[in-house]
Amino acid sequence: MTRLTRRAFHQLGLGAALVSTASGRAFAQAPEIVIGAANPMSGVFAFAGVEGFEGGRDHFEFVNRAGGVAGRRIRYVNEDSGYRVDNAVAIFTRITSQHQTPVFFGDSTGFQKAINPELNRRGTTVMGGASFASEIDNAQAFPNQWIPGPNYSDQMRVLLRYIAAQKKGASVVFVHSDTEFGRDPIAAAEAEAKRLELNVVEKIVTQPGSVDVSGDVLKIRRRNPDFVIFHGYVLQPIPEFMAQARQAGMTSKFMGTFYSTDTVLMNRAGAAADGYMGVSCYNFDADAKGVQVEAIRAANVGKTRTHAYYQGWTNAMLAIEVLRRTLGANEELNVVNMMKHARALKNYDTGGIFGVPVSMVNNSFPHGRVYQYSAADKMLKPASDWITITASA
Amino acid sequence: MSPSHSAAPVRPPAARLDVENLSLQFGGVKALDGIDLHVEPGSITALIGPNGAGKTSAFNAISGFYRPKTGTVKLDGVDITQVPARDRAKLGLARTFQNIALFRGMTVLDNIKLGRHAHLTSGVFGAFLYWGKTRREEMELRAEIERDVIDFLELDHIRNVPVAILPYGLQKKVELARALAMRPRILMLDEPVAGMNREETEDMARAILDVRDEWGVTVLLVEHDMGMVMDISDHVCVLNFGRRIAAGSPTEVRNNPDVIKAYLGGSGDPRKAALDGAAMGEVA
Amino acid sequence: MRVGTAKESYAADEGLFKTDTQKVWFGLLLAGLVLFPLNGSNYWMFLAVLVMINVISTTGLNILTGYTGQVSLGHAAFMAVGAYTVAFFDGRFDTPVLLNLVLAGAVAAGIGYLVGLPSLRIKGLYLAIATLAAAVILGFVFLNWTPVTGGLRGLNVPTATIAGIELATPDRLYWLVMPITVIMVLAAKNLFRSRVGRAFIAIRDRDISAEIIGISLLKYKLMSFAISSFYAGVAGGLWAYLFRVVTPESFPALASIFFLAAVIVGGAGTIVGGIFGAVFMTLIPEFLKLSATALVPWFPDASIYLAPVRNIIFGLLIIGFLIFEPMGLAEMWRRTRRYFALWPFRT
Amino acid sequence: MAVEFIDIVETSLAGIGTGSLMALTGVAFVIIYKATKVINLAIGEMLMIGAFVFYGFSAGLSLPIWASVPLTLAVAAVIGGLIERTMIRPLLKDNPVSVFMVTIGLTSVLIGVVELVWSAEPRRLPEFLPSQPVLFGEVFIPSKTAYSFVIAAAAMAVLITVFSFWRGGIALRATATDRAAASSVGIDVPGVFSFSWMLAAVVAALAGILVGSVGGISSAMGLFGLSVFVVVIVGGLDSILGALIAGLFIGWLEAMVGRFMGGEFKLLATFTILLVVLVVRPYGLFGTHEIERL
Repeated sequence: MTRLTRRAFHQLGLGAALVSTASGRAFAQAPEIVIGAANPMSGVFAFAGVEGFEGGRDHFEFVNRAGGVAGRRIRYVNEDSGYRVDNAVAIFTRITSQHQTPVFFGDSTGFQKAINPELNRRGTTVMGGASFASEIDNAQAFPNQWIPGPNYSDQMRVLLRYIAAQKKGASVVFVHSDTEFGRDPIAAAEAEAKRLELNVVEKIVTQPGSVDVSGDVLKIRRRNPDFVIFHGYVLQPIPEFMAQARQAGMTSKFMGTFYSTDTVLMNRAGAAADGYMGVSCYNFDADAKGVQVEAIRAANVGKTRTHAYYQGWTNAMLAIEVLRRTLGANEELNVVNMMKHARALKNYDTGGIFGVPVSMVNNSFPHGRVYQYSAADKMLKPASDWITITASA
Repeated sequence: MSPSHSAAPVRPPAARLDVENLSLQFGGVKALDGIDLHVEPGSITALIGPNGAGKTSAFNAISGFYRPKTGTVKLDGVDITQVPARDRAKLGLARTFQNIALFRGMTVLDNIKLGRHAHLTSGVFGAFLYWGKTRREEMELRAEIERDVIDFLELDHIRNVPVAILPYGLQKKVELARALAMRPRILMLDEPVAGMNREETEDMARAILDVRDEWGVTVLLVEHDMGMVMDISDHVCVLNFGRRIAAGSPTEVRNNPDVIKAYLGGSGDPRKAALDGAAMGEVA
Repeated sequence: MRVGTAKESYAADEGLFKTDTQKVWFGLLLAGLVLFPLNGSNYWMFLAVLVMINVISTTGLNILTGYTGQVSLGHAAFMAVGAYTVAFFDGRFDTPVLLNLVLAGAVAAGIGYLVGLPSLRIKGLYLAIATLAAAVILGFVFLNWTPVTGGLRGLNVPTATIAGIELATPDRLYWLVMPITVIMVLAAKNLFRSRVGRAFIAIRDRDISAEIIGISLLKYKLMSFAISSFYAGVAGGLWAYLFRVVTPESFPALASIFFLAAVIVGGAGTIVGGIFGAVFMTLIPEFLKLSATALVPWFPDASIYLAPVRNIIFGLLIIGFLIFEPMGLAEMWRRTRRYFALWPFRT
Repeated sequence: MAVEFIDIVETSLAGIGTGSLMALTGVAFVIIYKATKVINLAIGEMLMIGAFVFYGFSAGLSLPIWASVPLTLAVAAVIGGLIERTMIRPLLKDNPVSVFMVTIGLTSVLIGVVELVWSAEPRRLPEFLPSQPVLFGEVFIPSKTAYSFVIAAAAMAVLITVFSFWRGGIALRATATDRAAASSVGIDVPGVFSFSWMLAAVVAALAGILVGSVGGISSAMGLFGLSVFVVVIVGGLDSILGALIAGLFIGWLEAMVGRFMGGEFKLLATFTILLVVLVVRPYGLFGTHEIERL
């Protein structure tokens, strides 16, 4: 094979980099920093993938407008993973074989697990991801990844602590899907409920793709628990579940974790979603102050942005912070140096994105607050203070 | 193509077939009602009768595809009534089908090779490697088939042609070739010349005689072409409505009034000359 | 020119390659496979490894569906069995790579054999639905047999290590996967030169007359199931070494349809068809991605429509080939070859 | 925990409600199989596209229900006819495996079309069924379950009447029994093929509207078809009565398993039943046992 064909190969690959931020080479002298991403721009998670991509993109534009990191501009190279592991691995391999990629954003638990050995072996790329899987929140097994918020177990803990504060010995039902995602925090949540002396009266597992909730509604109708927590859904059965539960005369409060709480999807569900509560680490408060939230508002005049957008933004912000600290210390961009600075994020001021200064524990930021959806105002309103999960007793 | 050509392959001796009191029933319909049939070793025996007389049913019962209600099938005196169809192949019982039952996706050569399947022994691991015993076995098989079957039936110009594109007459011949590859001791042919023209019929008749003479095989056939049956058979057995109505030499059968009646629908006019002529079966 | 080929011996006529031209082509192919890594792109090596894994698996399904005529809707589940087997043995006992791959094939073959058992009583499309049921049940086992399969979290797979060399990247793994692929494809080709392979085709073409000429339907159907699953198992094992993690969601039901599509599009019942199909179906999404990129200037949302368009194209390929070219790409290839073999004497 | 009798009654009724939708979809499958001998793996996706077309009319174009439903059924009939003419008819003379695989390709195409037009996001259909629950004394039945059961039952009553008395239905049954004979008495056999696919698409679309109104719609709702396969295999591929009884049974079984064992066991239970039926009684409870011919 000659050099020519080799170049042709590279060009083919180069052309495949789907969306990148406006380059504007003329201004930058120092080499660009490439940040790669595999986001699900299609498929069931597209609603989150597109928002997540745009959150990252907007943040990098914000950074580039301010002159980049240590004088280097950011180039964001993203491709559609379709929420499939093999696609995402292919994208990772392609982007990292074409560019030096110190940071890469993963799209799913499956991909982030699959690529983990490769990250550790390369030692050149750290990963921020869309997955909040409790398993990834482990600094030994996943030394080169971070979670831009609390893991699913901690999200459940936030909800349960809120419940415990509302009503002593409240009865709770967990409803989760029969997927890796759905089963993730259930054991931890049961333990936490026990510790808080809450009463988990039923756990309901639904099949993936299952659409008939009437049987499950029956199952909990007679118990009429104080709270029902959903986890592992992309909204689908939740509004229907709530509607049928109301018809059945239940008075329970309904709650959910990250992907089960999405303003845009809630708006689509309308009245059926009214009163639904969800946990989030991000600050949706309209008058929140801080450089970052103000930048988000400036970039999105007249638009409602979702969790996933904030998540993409936060991942980008963490990436920039880590790059800035590493380059500032005049250190090479490798995983050891970058993760050292990531783990040094203590009482870190997120510019208003997280309500209070946060610290990285293991790979995540175990903190959040409960919001309640108001169908009348079409927005999530804070229902609790910020709750930080410290190592439980 | 094959370098040496031996005319008369060494074969196991022709078999004797005895069918006694064979009955077969589908639902309430009696397809066969206690028929007897004796096929002498090395003979050509024909099973004839009007449509629906039960000829093919008898064939299917003898080859093991149908389980008879009563009766026995004996090969060289050994009762094989309970032997499953696929194991009868190994005992030397080979047959062709009324509606050609070749493997349409394969070449003529592969179809013929399949006839020998039950006699080969190589297993799946040998097959993957195609080395040693498997290779040897396949080579011997190829040489034998070339010598004994392909040359014998003059099929060498079409050996690598997919059977699906062959004309009808040739397909029938390939089916005969596949049955021969089974090294039969008794060969059962279900309407070997149906739908053939005069020339093809004669060709097939000659092939059947050659098979009997050179291979020393017993032949049992079902056929409507009366001319051909009368020409080549040693023994004829006539069925009607699932019962045997006559048996004997072609001449005896031809003059049997019951047979004439069966064929001519009992019109009372003994036009026995008609039985000498061409296809009779379609009359009934 | 290969208008007529006169053979010296039957051995030559029964050969794996019947003409010198074929031998030359095969030599060139091997040379290409050996030289391919020189392109130097890790991404292309990744794709090459993925393509070859799919070639093995598709060849396996082709043996069952294309040659034996038994439709399986659970092929991906057997790949999963192989992947789990590798993950289990390598992770738990640190057994050698090649042994793990053989075990992956063997365990999958054993389960394939069991799944084939209903073929004693049911056939054709009923059997296809039974394989679907088997895949559902296997999925349940993967999810719930936690001590062995790691439950919903799945298993991590250690790096494949042969003679102290870690095959951690696609360009190294290539040297494990490529020879295995060549060997398994040639073995499949051999299979159909022998009595076992002929029996499979006989069952596909006319199962009742196969029985009459002495072929045990049950035995050979089960054998076909086992062989097909063996191929899937080995492919799944290699997949595990490539992706290094196996979870219950690694092999969704859709993957079984992918392999079925590869068999149909490539050409059911020909070895070269399985290869064409696997290569074609694996590269189509890549091609679509490139096309979408090209469209971005005019149509900025092109990427969002990629997945649905990919689904539609997969489906239309299956339907279109079945209607217009049921023998698949292999037949198109054969026609092209014929055309050039006779060129310039066109027929 | 103790299992209360009323629990069993409520769960059974809810299960039968879902089962009626499986039965209805099963009938759509059987209609196609009877007329054309095609095992239609895409029945779940035909149901899905019906539901999405309905969504398009009722939510997208904001048409009232009384207009959306007939329009949806009409569009479904066109889709069914198109599928038959373009994909099924050219292969009917080939072996059944090819046609079966075409329907596999069809699943992929239909999912792609839905995701292309409506994206993969789950959606809800506008509320059109009465929302007050049905109570029999203590026994509570969710309103949608109750009303969809009533609608499904009415639809099946109409279908059975059609099959028994209307000319078209009789032609379909005749074709199912013997194509050549049907043709010789002047029945337009290709017409019957088209008609059967159109009718099945209409029935599936109706089932889709009901299934979607109960649990929302998404491009993954074709998975409902998996349970429907089990229904038709258990009932017998060519038996409408079989689809009815097996539909109610499988619906009931899934509800009971989901209630008393957990949702993760639902598919396992149904597919185990499927395997048992396949091995013990391959032609289903009411299916015709086809005699093997040489």
